[in-house]
Amino acid sequence: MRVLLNGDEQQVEAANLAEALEALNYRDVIVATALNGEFVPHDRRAETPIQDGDAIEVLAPMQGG
Amino acid sequence: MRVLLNGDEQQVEAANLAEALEALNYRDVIVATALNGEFVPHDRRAETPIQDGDAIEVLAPMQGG
Amino acid sequence: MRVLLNGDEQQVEAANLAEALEALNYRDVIVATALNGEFVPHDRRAETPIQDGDAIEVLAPMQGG
Amino acid sequence: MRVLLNGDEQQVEAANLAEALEALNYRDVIVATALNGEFVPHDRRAETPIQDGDAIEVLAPMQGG
Amino acid sequence: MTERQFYGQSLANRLLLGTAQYPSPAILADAVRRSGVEMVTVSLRRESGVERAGQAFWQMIRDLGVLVLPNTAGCHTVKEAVTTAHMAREVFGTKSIKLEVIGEDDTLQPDVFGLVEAARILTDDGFEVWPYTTQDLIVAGKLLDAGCEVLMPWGAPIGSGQGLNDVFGLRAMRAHFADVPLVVDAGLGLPSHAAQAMELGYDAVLLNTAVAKAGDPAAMAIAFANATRAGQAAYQAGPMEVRDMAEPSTPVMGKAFLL
Amino acid sequence: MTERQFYGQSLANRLLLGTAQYPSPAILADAVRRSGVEMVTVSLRRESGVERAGQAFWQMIRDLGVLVLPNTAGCHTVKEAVTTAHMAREVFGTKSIKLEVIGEDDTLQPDVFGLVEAARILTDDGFEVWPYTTQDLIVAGKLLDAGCEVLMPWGAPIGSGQGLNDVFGLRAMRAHFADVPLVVDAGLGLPSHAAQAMELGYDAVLLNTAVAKAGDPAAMAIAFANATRAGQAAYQAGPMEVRDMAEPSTPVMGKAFLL
Amino acid sequence: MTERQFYGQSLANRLLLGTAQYPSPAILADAVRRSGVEMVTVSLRRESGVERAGQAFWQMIRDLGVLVLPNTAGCHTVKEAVTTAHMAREVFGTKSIKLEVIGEDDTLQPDVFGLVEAARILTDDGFEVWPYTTQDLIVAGKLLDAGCEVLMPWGAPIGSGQGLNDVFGLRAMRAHFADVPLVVDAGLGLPSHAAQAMELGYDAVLLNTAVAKAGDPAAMAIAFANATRAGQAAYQAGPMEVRDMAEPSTPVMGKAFLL
Amino acid sequence: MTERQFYGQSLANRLLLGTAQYPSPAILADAVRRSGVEMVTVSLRRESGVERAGQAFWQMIRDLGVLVLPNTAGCHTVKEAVTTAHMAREVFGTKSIKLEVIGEDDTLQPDVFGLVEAARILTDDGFEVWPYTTQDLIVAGKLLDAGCEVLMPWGAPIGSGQGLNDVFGLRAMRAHFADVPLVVDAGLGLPSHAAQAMELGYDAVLLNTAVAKAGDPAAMAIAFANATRAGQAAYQAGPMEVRDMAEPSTPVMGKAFLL
Repeated sequence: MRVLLNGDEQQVEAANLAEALEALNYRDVIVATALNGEFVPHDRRAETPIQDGDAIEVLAPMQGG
Repeated sequence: MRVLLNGDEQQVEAANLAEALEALNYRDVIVATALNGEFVPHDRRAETPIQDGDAIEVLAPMQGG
Repeated sequence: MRVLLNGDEQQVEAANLAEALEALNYRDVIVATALNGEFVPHDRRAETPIQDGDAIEVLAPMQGG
Repeated sequence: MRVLLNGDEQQVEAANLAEALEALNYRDVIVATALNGEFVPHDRRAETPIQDGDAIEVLAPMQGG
Repeated sequence: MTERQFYGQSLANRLLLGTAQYPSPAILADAVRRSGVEMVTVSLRRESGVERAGQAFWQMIRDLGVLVLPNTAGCHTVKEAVTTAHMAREVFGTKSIKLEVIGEDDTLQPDVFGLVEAARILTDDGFEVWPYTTQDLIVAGKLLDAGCEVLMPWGAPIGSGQGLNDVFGLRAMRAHFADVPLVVDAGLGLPSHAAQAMELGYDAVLLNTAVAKAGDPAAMAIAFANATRAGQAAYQAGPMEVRDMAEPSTPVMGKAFLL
Repeated sequence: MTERQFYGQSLANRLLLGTAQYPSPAILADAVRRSGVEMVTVSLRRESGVERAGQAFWQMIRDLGVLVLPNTAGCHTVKEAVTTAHMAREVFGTKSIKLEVIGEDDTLQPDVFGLVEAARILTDDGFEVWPYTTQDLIVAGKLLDAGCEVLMPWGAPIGSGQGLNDVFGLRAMRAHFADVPLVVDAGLGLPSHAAQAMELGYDAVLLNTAVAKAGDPAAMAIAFANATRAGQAAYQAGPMEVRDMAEPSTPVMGKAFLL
Repeated sequence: MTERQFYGQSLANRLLLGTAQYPSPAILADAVRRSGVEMVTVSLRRESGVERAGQAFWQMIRDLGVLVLPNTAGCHTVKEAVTTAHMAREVFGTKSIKLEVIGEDDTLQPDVFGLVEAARILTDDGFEVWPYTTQDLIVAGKLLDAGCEVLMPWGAPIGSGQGLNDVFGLRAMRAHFADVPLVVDAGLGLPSHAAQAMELGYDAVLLNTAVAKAGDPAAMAIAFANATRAGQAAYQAGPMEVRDMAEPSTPVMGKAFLL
Repeated sequence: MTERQFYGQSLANRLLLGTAQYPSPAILADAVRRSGVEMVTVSLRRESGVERAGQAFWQMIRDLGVLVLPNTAGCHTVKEAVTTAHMAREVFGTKSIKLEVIGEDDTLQPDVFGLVEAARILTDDGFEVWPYTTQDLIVAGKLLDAGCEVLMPWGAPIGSGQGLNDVFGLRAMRAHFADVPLVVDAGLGLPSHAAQAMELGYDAVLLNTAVAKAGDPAAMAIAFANATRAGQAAYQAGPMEVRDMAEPSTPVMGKAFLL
């Protein structure tokens, strides 16, 4: 199915957010995730189903002032 | 009955705010009135009953910055 | 003879400063004069001889701050 | 004779500034001296005669900004 | 530049004056008349049926023939301010209200939360609100959204006479709301402060203490009026560019050689 | 307070104006007339027998019917300045001279050594010297000893428009020479600067570029005249005392209880 | 004076440093290490599964062994800020959050309405909120009511380097909240600005651009750390009283008579 | 940049400290030692053969192992200053002299005429003159012509603690004499003033009262030393450019979309 990953359209086959991250190259990466604008804690990714058209934000630490 | 007129206790016999003002020396005075913290327009004073313990504010133009 | 008029070389035939001004187009002009850096008052121009190489400054009113 | 020592009248018997300092309690003191407003270097005190009415300034290091 | 309107009202004289703290009513009247002030602020206070002090004051103000801008001075809550505004509208017969919702007594700065709420209530109710506010651009935006057509940021704490404490903030506000009538209200102490505010592009200044507490209030009122006019004219005339270094005003060209 | 005299001359309008750098002579004339300026500065420059530019300028100035204050602008030595002063006295028919002895070209600040020397020579020779100087109190004292009856400290570098760069120095000078006519000369850019100078107790301001280089010189001249008058009036009227904290202008007493 | 705590945390070094805009990560690390900074701000941005830029950055920060204060930079709404705070808490493993709710993009000043609302939500949710706010005392009061134990008023617009634009406001805030840890956040450009903030009694300063954009960031970081320490020490040591006039430091008594 | 020399002398610590007005000699010694000051100013006063106060003071100073800069404080004439300088050279065994020729007692500003004359006499006589002067560029030029290799313009009146009263003048002086060691002498009240002076490119600061009259002089001395170092480092590190508007420090790129 198609998802919006950090603003870009991506094709991914996954039942939940955890699988999606796996499939989208985020294995072993320290990130925080949001699904359609709602924060999804790390331990809830596996139980968070995703569907076609979902917007996924994957954020990591970055420079800040 | 006793009313609180501009913060001071006063004795007055009146059925409504208009009569009270009359009785309290405010005939022909340009003032705005409030009863228990609520504004009472000029043309509603006659229909505004007052009772023992009411707080009446009678305000007039004054210097201001 | 050659004089330096306001910084420019000029040819002029004159025995004194008054004649020189006359010859140099300054008739009826309100100006102050200096000869070789020294102020020459109006009424002393006629008695002030000039010679070849003299520097004549002819100044007039101008904008100033 | 009488001298003015740092502004105060003093009685002292001495032929020169060196003796005067000796007599006035300045033995072994690090000071600079002036006689009647003129600086007298250390090595010239002995050859500097003093006379009645002289003003002697004896200065030492002090706090300064 | 099309002339600025304050709720549809033109003001030739951009000095707005408070009416409090003068040595006498006569001196106040004199100050207003001789400075040509067109709008003054007034307030409401408790009236005694016996002394009736307010009646004489009000008659004096009406005789001046100026516009009146009632304030809600001293109100610390939305309810107080709104009720006071209603009472003022009836007594003074004007929709105009200088809205003050005071949040703190050492600086007398506005409670911007209460201010925005009260502004909304009053504009919905047909008032023309002149809000006493800060240089906060977001608050300003909310006041405009609420329907205010004039904004009055403070220059410094009321009655302090310090002048313009945050020139950057005032400049940013002017730049950000180019089309909104802006009045510097409170804190001015000297005519140069008023001129400076107008030179920044502000449309008017409102003050009281600096005039009322001057040795000669009428003379000071005239001085403020002149300075306000001067600052306004300078802004419109287009000031020179400031330079880091000197530049001769008298032309160097043609200078004599006199050595 | 007895009215201040400048070499025995009264000046109702305390704005002194330079005549250089205007877009046109007509605009200069307009600025002088409409601002009511009573004294202007002028200079001497080389005149061509053919063009005779100076003659027309001088006629125009005379038609304005104002007092003229010739300057020694651009002079870097005592001799230059003194000679220029003598030539100016003859041409302009006045003993008044604005004495400039420039010491440095980036700031155009005076050479205070040459200034004092030239001032002495010229006052001894019957001139009424208006020295362009700094805030230096010792230099000021020597200028007074030399016979100057007016002092003109700079506000900022000539033509910079920066305003009053050393308020402390100006304040100290005013306090130190209470009886001497003091004019802030040069560096002003906005009417608020002129008002501030007068509020400090200065007796006049002299400027040129800020008016000549304004978008609308005549309007700016009027603005400076008004601001100067405002600052002067404020100083005489007696300003309020500045306060650290706020103080309600509207009386708190008698405020309604509306909660 | 008992030592100030920031949410129970002591900070010997009162310079807090941002981590953005440095020429390189190595220079950032060098600046942090050599200045002895104990707390740095960080943010969250989109991570690519391929480049994984964030991972390296995060490792570098952890190696520095400093406290991290994640921000909600760029958030314009309460929801954005709150969601970002939650994501930051998970990733950075800290309850601390520098709360920014930006209200306007030219000045990057906070939306004080959204700020207070977000602060309430986050403190209720267990966060330790460091709010980026203005000098508004009423807003400050609401932030404290919401549970904030630190306040961070701006000095000037973020990244402007202007210094302290409203000294009066900062002074009033310090006086009004004597017991609250106050941090001047944003707008500082020079070490003297940091010293001045601390001399006013502020407890810390937070900056980024002034160090990151300096020619030599590490040297500038050390300079800011020293200036911050100097200002703090001066405030505690008790400064002299400012005088209007001069007073000889060298004693006059005992001066020689040498005329 | 090659390191600045003061008459061939390097100074790692650019804070020069006066020795007067301390609560006690012990506190003075503590302040000098703990701040790492390398040069202190001293003076000459009348010594009593009985009390011999000066001897103890001088022993204490020598024990500090710092450079001494004797002053001519309080001298109002060239003769006084020159004689005092000679006496100081003998007693302190140094060619260095801080030359003060006071011209006015309210501001304690230098008599620039006497200053230049005395400087010429003393440099001709082999002294290394550190002249206490103003921001006057022409005076500065004459002092350099006289042989001075260091200039010490005032920041504000001695002992006033006002800071830098004429930043423009100081900036112009720095720009004009890029190769001359410049020391801001007198008038500083807070470490931020010292930092600001060094950020302007000055090479050192000299002060006394701000430290001696602080609640804790030693702590204040350290604070000034740190601030001076910070300002110097900032000047060398190259400060950011000041901006009119805000610029996000945290990158906007990569910001999450969380609405």
